[in-house]
Parts: sequence; structure tokens; C-alpha cells
Amino acid sequence: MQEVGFTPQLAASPIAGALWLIPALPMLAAGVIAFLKQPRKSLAKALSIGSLGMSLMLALVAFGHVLGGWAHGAAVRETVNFTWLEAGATQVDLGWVLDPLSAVMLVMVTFVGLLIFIYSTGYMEHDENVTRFFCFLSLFAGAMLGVVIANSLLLLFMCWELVGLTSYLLIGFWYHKPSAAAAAKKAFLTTRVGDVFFLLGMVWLFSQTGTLLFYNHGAGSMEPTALAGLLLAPAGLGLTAAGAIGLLIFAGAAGKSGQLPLHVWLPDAMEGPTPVSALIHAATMVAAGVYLIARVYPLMEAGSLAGSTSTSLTVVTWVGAATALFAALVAVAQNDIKRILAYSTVSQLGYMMAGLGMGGVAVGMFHLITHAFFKALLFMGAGSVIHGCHEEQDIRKMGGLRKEMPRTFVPYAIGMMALSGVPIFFSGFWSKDGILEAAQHWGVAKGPFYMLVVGAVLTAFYMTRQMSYVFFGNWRGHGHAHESPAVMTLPLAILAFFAMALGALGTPAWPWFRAFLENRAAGVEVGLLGESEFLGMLATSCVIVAVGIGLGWMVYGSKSPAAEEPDAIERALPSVWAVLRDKFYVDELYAVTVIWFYAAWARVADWLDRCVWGGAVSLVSWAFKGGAHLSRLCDTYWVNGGFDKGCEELANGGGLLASVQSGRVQRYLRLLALAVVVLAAILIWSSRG
Amino acid sequence: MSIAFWIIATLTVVAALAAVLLRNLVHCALSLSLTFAGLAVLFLQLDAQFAGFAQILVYVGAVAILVVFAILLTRSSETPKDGGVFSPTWLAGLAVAAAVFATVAGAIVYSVNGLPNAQAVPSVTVLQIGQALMSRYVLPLEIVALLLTAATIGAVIIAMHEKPATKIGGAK
Amino acid sequence: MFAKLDQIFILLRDWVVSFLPANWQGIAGVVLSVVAIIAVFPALFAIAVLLERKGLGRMQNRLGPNRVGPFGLLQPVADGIKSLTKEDVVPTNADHVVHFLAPVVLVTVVFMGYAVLPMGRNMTLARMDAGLLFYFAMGASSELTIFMAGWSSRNKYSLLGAMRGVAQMISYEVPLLMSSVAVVMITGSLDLDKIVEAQNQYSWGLPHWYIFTPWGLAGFVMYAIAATAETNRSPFDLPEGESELVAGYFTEYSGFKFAEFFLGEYVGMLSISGLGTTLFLGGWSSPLEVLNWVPSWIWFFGKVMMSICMFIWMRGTLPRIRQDQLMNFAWKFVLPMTLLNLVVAAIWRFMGDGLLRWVVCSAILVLMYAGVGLTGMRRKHFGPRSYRYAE
Amino acid sequence: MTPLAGYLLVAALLFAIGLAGALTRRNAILVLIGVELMLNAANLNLIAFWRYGPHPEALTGMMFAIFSIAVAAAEAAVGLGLVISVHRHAQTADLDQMNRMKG
Repeated sequence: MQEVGFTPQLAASPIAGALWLIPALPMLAAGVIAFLKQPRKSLAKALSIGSLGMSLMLALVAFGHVLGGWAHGAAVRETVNFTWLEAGATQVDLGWVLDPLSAVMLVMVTFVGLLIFIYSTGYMEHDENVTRFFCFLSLFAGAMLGVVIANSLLLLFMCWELVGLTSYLLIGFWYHKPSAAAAAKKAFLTTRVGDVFFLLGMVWLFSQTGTLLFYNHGAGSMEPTALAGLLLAPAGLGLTAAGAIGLLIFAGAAGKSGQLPLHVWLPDAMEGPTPVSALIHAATMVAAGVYLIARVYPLMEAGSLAGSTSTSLTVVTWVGAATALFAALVAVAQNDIKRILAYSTVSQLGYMMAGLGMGGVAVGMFHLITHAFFKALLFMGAGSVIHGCHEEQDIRKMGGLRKEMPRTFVPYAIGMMALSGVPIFFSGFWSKDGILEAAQHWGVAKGPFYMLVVGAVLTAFYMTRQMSYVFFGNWRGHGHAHESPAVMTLPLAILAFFAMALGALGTPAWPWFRAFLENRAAGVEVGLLGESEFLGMLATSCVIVAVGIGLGWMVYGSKSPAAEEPDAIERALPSVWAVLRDKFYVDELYAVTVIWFYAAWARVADWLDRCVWGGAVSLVSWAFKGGAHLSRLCDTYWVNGGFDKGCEELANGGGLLASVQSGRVQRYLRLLALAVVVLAAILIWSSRG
Repeated sequence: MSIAFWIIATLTVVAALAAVLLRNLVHCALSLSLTFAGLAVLFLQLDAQFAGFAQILVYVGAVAILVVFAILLTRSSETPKDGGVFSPTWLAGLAVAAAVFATVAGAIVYSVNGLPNAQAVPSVTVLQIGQALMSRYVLPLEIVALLLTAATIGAVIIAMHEKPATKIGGAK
Repeated sequence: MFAKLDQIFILLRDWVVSFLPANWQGIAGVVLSVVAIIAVFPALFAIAVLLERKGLGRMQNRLGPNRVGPFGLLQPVADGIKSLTKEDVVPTNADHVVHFLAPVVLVTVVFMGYAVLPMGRNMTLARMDAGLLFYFAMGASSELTIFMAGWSSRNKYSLLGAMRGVAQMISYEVPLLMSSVAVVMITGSLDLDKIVEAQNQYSWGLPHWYIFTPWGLAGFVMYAIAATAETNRSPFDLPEGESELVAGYFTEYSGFKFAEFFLGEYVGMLSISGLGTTLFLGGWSSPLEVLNWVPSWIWFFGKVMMSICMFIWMRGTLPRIRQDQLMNFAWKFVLPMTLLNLVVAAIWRFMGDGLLRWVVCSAILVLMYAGVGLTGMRRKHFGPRSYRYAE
Repeated sequence: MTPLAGYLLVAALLFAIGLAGALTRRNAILVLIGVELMLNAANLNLIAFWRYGPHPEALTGMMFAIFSIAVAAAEAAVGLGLVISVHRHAQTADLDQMNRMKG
């Protein structure tokens, strides 16, 4: 792909100048809500939704602006930078950027976010802490949008951390549930591991290039000059600085978007309210990692091993592919409806990473966007199901909901088909197709391709399993399921529409999206559809989907096993099942390695504190006490004595003066007048003399 | 020195004396307002028309009334039976006052020759005053406005004591 | 011919004065005019009283006085003679001096107010640069006399009446001043003659009276209300509310002193109407350009008598209101509205000519009045009576 | 004897009278009356100096007087308010009995 130079930015257009408003509005709303005196639920809802709605408007305007520029030849990349702090010679700049990438993300985040806000009003109806919820939600939206528009790695990192914080708050929203609290902590700490690497990478980048701005009229860190410098700088282990920094930043991204080996927090994060899962852990936040990689793509692209052409993207690819396969496997054996979706999210994120690694920004981002829509759809559908089944999350205790909740079923089915990549009509197909195609043509190795294919099959399989458990068969739960209110199902419908429609933007025939992101002209070449390789891909996908769904239906079909009886596969090959159900024992592994290690060290440190330092401190304190005793003695017998004397004298003098203070106004006045007289007399005499 | 001046001056001074000497406070207040009126006339004689009328408006119209209200509200309109109206140390006070007067008067008399003699009557229209107030003296004007507002609120808060609003009647 | 008629009083005065030696003429002229005023307004007072009694009679389906003279036209004369010949009773433990001074001072002060009123072209007794201020100074001093009257007669009704009167007059003096300040702002002068001159011009034969401007209309309404209260007329006549306090602060007065109070009240009413006429109704200027030939003083007195009729009408129509309502009305409605009027006047002054300022000013006023009025009306029930007097 | 001196003398006399009143009377209100008198004496001085001063057209003294009138009004209001509230507590306006603040 030949990169057509962006139009040189003259002065930031008004919309670019006002870009900061987009994150500012939700944050403002959050602040206001935080200061509401008593829980004003409706007001809080109105504030958050209204502010995000305005952000959406602005985002659309910005998008239109970029689009316009693109239509006239080259898309705009407008940056607004300002100096944040100056320390001697070094100065740290912040700023925001408006280019196709950020514009697309802005629209996606605001739109999906808005839908999910609306959905939450219905979902959180009966929670008494709605106000707090919406405060956090708005704060999150603001932070996420901040991440999106950031033109400086530092600003991005700030918002990044803010996002982490809000995700922590929202996962632990029902903090009275110990599991939720634990999950929140886990999420926070796990992502923190990644963030430490990220921070390291950032600092390193700064020390190398002296700027954290991405684009700054050729002076930014993502622009050729800086990259060339990075390529030359060695970093040990045969890595170039570029490679090392890229890897560090990728570690951060992996933490955020749950790549191996930092994926463990994401499934647990499902303890949070479902809208949160939909918004944060499906559509936006987890995508932040992908977005970050896309943002620093030039850096990742730059050669990492000195001399060779291999780049950090290789690592990204492998990790992504591995994650995709791994998570898909695990997802097969889960019974919690949201956990299944969570693992599927992890695996899809793996796809995105792989797509970034092999096919470039457009491929990964396209899958990100489509996935955001249909995964949000799936989560909200799941939420609606849970809502309808009286907070029941175990799919074995559901079934046959297709009849009870048709208005949830249809969108959910669409989402499912989009996720498993049913050809032609569903956006998931086109985006995943793009990734597979890229994988197929990847020069480095064929491994990822096969992993991804298997992953795709599994995806179709577990989604089928879930569907048949939840919507087919007959009702196994207790009580009676009911359809959710329109405020919840309407967003589902909208999202469903997009889940199908979005595909049209990324067909090989009319690669509009790709062209837009890579800033090339988009031409319609229907001929491509006829080309053999496309047809081949189509066939492959069809096979994949057919195998996946077919297997799933064969194994589970609409025969609804009772809640307690073991799963079909479990009966067939229990050992495998056990492994999958326990997620390859990753958590346990961490428990016995990392966590044990830290615990041990903590104990050691504790012992040190108590015995060594504690002893030293107490020794010192004893010495001081002794000194204090001495000084007290001399105080009491020497200083105080003299002081008391002085005080007595003062008191006596005060008594004398106090007698003047008779409290009689007129006496004061008299004295005053006398003083005046005396002064005047003095004046007169002096003037006479 | 016009004859009118002397008449007015004597009137004013006598009224002032009455204001501080009379036993009945209301009489004091009334003669005080008479003093104010006399002073206003003196202002007029000094060609300070605006100040004169302002004097009447503010002092006779407002301050005197205020004083009267205060007198009635503190029930001091009846002359106290016990120990007269003068404070036990009235002699000292008188002495001091006399001393002050002596000093000032002495100063005046001593410098009487230095004082400027009659000037041409300055023709000051209200328009000029207004313009001066709005241009050169605008800051003091604002400050005075602020002060008056503060004083009003303060006075109300100090003097007002709430009755339960439900209580019917109870007019003073 | 008509010009002569217009200036007839001036000419008359000059003619009379011309018989005196030159150095006396000035003072003599002033004395003459004063005498004229002192003669004319009591006459008007008599007419007004008769008007009121007959008018009220009609309004209340009575005949009113109709015995003395034809149609009872001589009733005022009879009243005057009666009050002159009646015994002057003074309570034993009243404060005699003050009791005597009160009515005298009142009448004096009230009459002094006329010094600055232009009653016709060149018919101002004392043309002062700060005429308006002088007028208000005099008005302010009249409050003290009421207190004197009430306090000196050692009678609780009198005292209550006086206190009410003083409180009410002080409260309503502020809006009175404020509403006139608007005029001063526009004219740029405190000189009443200048104010009349400013209104004595015509476009399309219609006069430039201030009442024909948004702020002027609003100001006039406020002025009328404040004036009614200032003269203790119904519906603000609590100080002499005979149903509660026998006759307010002049309960203990009789005979000629009572007549003086009566006179003071009506003459004050006349003079305040005169001021209102001067400020808002264009003083002695004629309502139509074609009528300019009519002598100016006719217009002035015509307008004054008209507003007297307004007073009478109001008295015949409106019930007396309660003390706390009175105060609330003064401080919570009239005063804010006059202040608003000041702002509007300022806008008017600085927006320059053109239709726009009409729209803007009227819009502001209408909106505010509607808003405040409605919020006032919303509480249909009058709140429990609450006095927050210091004590 | 210039006219100015006359005015000054009258002012001085008024001031002394006011001061005497403030110093010798027992009733707080009358003390306030005395203060008012003193203020007015000062005003008279100001105006007199303005009238006979070198630059009457500068209006300085006049303005000073006008402002001091305004301030005096405020002072009176607050002072009397204080007297009233004190009277409410101590049931007296007698200064000799208001000596709680003695040191």
C-alpha cells in the first residue's frame, strides 16, 4: 500500500479545534452527576445521555469533515498541540489529532456508547445506585474518547489509566458481592502489569525522540525522522529501540485488550453489570489496546531486529493468533452466558491483533468496528436474556427462550451469525474474511492462518452451542421468563441493523473502509468478487461456518439436556473438557507462580519490617525519649520559672491597663477627644513656633 | 457677614443646644431635625443648593424619622425618673467638649487673617455634579452604594427579631 | 390675543408691581405670587372636597351634600366657617407645643412644595436648578409633622396612626423618587421647567409626553400608586383608617387645626398630582398641537383636577388593604418595578431613535410585569399576617 | 471677620455641642444624636471650605459633603439598629448600664 501524504495542515479547522469537547462533555456530565446532592436518577440519566448525544453530534461533524477532505483527494490529519509543562530544556506537549482513524473510532465509540447508555436506563432500572452508575459510565466514555483523540502518547496514557480506573469501578459496581470486588481488583492489577511496560516504553520513547506527540508537522514521534532515529538506536538483545519500544507498548495493549498471557481478568470482569460488559469489555475499552497498536502502527512497522525486516508486528501476530485459538477453545466449555461471550471477545481481540499484524491497520480496525457492534449486540442480548430470566446466567438453566423473548432472539441470532461469520450478509464475515485473507498471504509463516481457521470453526461451534442452549429446546429454569422493555430491545434492533449493514463498507469489491483509513481513493471493482482467490476465501469461510454450526447443532441441537446432567462433550472426552472448563489452569498457574512469589516476598518484607527496621526505629525512639526527659527536667525547673515570673509581671501590667478599659463608651470617647485636643494644641504650637 | 446668616446660625445653634439639653428625647429629636433644616439653609447660603436639599431629604426625611422610631421602640420617650438624663460624669464630658471647642475656635481665630475672603459665586449646576459623580467620583459613588446596601441589610438583621409567622396580630 | 391670555397672570403681576418703587418690585412680585398660590389652592381644595363628597355620594347611591346653596355648592364654605368657629380642644396631658406646631408645619411644608411647580408657561414661582429635589425634600419633611401630630396628642390611636403613616410614607417615598428619577434620566435635568419644555414638542400633532413611552407609562403607574400611598389616600389610607383607629393621627385635633390637616392633605394631593402632571403628562403643554392656543395654565389645572377625579374614583372603588400587604406591596413589587423601569429608561436613552427601542423596552416591561404579577397572583391566599417590626 | 470664619465658628460650636451631648447624656440614642451633630458640623466645614476655597469648580468639598451625608445615613441606620437590639437584650438604652466589656 502506498501511503498518499496527508494534506499538510495549515490551521486547525474549527471542528478540529473543538475536538476536545467530545471527551470533555461526558466528563463534565460525570463531574456534575458526582456533585448531585441526592440521587437524582432521571437527571443523571438525562445528563449522561444528553452529553454523550452531543459528543456523537460533534463526532459525526468531525467524521464528515475528514470525509470531505478525503473526497477532495487527501484526507485531513489535523493536530492541535500545546505545551503541557516545561522543565528546563525539555518540554512535554499534549494535543489531539483528527484523522480517519480517530474519526472512525470517535463515531463508533460515541454511537455504541449512546445505545448502551439508553439500554442501561432500562437495565439498571431497579438499582438504587443508578446515579453512581451513570457517573462512572460518563466518566468512562469521556476517558475512552480521550484515548481516541489523543495525539500524544502521554495524554493517551492518562486517559488510558482513567479508563482502567473506571473499568475497575464499574466491574466492582456491585462491590457488596465479594466475587465482584475480587474481579475488579484482578482486572486492575492485571492491566497494571501491562501498563507498567507501557509506561516504560513511553519513557524510553521520550528519551529517544524527545517528544511524545504522534504527529507534529514532521517532528512527531510517529513520523519518518523520529522513526529513522529509533531504527538506528540499538537496544540490546539485537533489538532496535523501535522494536523494543514497540514490544513494550504492545505489552500494555495486550494487558488492556486481554491478550495472552494477560487475558485472565477479562472473563472475571463479567461480574460487572451487563451494560458495562457490553460497553467496556466488548465494544470500547478492550478495543483500546488494538486502537493503540493502530495508532503507533508506524512504530510497530519499523524493523525491530537490527538489520532484518522482521518487525514487532510478528510478535503481535503470533500472540493474537494464539489468543484467538486459546480463548475459542476455552469458550467452548463455559456455562455462564456472559463468560462465553467474554472468552469469545478475547478470541476476537486476538483476531484483531493478528489482523493488525498481518494485514495492516485497516484490516484490524475494520474487524474492531464490526466486532464492536455485534459484540455489544450480543452482550446486550445476553443482558436482556439475563434480565428476562431473573438474573439467571447459567445457560443450562435456560432454553426455549426463542418463544418467550422473540424481540431479543432475532437480534441475538443476527449477532451470533455475524460473530461466527456467516457469509455475505453479515459484517463479521467480511471483517474476519479480511483477516484470514491477510493471514493466508502472510509471508512469514503459515501457522497463524491455521490457528485462526480453527478458531473460526470453534467460534461458530460455541456460538451454536450457546444459541441452542439458550433459545432452543425447552425451558429448564425456574419461574417464568419475560420479554425485556422496549428501551432495551430497541438498541438491540439498531445494533443488529449495523451488524449486518456495516459489512458493505469492507467488501473487497468496494474496500471503502480500508481506502478511507489508508487514505486512498475507493473504487468499485465488482470484478474482484469473481476472482478465484476471493471465491476461494468465500468457500473456505462457508466450509468453516458450515462445519462449526453443523457440529454444534449435531452435538447439542434442540435437544435440551437437563441442567445437572453433564455436557455432551464432557461425556465424550471428559479430560479434555475438564482442561477447557478450567481454562487451561492459567489462573491456577498464576496462583502458584506469580502470586505465590509475591506473597512470599511480602512475608519476607513484613518480617524485615517487624524485626530489623522496627527494632532500629524503636531504638532511635528510646534515645529520643531519653533526651525528652532531660529537656523536660530543665524546662520545668529552669525555663518555666523565669517564664512564670515574666508572665506575672505582664499580668500585673495588664491589670493596670485593664482598669482603663471600663467598658464605658463615653469614657473612651472622652479620652479620644482629649487626645484630639492635645494633638491639635501641639500642631498649633509647632506651627506658631 | 449677612444678617440672614447670623439669624440662621443662631437658630441652628440654639436648636442644636436644645437637641442635646432637652430632657424629653422626642423633643431632642425634633429640635435635631430643626438643626438639620438650619444647616440645610446654611448650605443654601453657601450656594450648595444640591447639598442643601440632599441634607433635608436625607436628614429631616430619613435620619430624624429613624431616630424617632428608635426612641419609641426603646421606650425612652418618657423622661427617666431615676437620676436624671445626664451621666454621673457629665462634668468631665462638658469640660472635654469645652476644651475641644476652645482648641478649634482658637485655631480659627488665630488663623482668621489667613482665611480667603469672599470668592465669586461658583455656578454649579446639578448637571455638573451628576457628571462629576459619574466620571471622576464614580468609584466612591459605587462604594457608597455598596455601603448603603450593606448598612440596610445589616440594620434590618440587627434590629429585626422574628416572630413566628403564624401568630396573628401582634402589631406594635 | 391668546398669547396675552396665556400670560395673563404674569402681566397682571407685573402691572401691579409696576406701581412700586423699583428696588421693591422683585420681592413684591414674589410675595404677590405666593399670595396667589395661597389663595388659589385652598379654593381648589374646596372644589375638590365638594367634588369628592358629591362624587362619592353618587358612587354610593346617595345624593351627597345638597342643602347649602344651589345643589349644595356652598357646602365647603359652610364647612370652613364651622371649623373656624369650633372650639379648639387640646388634651390635657398632650404636648402642647408640638401639638400646635404639627399642623402649622405640615401646611407650610406642603405649600412650599408649590414653589417649583410650573403651573403654566413662565408660571414657576422659584425656578431652581434642583427643583425636583427641593420638592421631594419638602415632601420628606411632611412626614415628621405627621409623627409630631400623632405623638404629641398622647393617644394610642393617634400614635398608631402616626407610626403607620410615617412607615408607609417612608416606604412609598422610595418608589416615588425612583419613578421620577427615570424622567430625570431622560431629560437630564432636575429643573421642572426643563422637564416640561422637553415634553412640549409635537410630532404629527401629538405631544411628546413621557406617558406615551413604555417606561413613561410604567413609571406613571408606579408614580400614581406611590402618590396615592404618599397622600394617605384610599386604598392606602390606613393611617386614618376610621374602622381601626378613630381618625388616625389627627384624632385629637379639632376645629381649625383639624381643618389645617384636612387642607394639608388635599393641598398635598393637588401638589403631588401637579408634580405627576409635570413629570409624565407634559405639564402645561396641550395634548394636541392644534390646541396650543388654549392658555397653558388651563391645561395644567385641567390635568390636575382630572387626576384628583382619579383619586376620588379610586377611593370610591377600592377597599382598604392591610398593613403588611401594604408594606409587602411597596418593597416587593413597586420598588423592584421602579428599579426595573430605571434600567428600561436607560436602555431607551441609549438605544437612540427608531422602532427597535420601542419593541425592546415594551417587551422587557411587559415580560417583567407579567412574570412578577403572575407569580404574585399565584398565591391566591394572603399569607398569615406577619409583622417583623423591631421592638 | 471673613464669612468663612463665621461658618467655621458655627461649625466648631455645633461640633462641640454634639460632642458635649455625646459625652454627657446617658441615653444611647442621644449619644447618636450628638454624633450626627458632629458629622453635620464637619459637613458644614467641608461646604464652607469648598465655597471659599481656591477651586470651587472642582467640586471637591461638595462631593465630600454629599458622600459624607450618604455615609452618615448608613451610620445612623446601623447605630440605631444596634441600640434597638441592645435594648432588646438589656431592656435599657442607658449607656452606664452597658459596661459588660470592661477589661
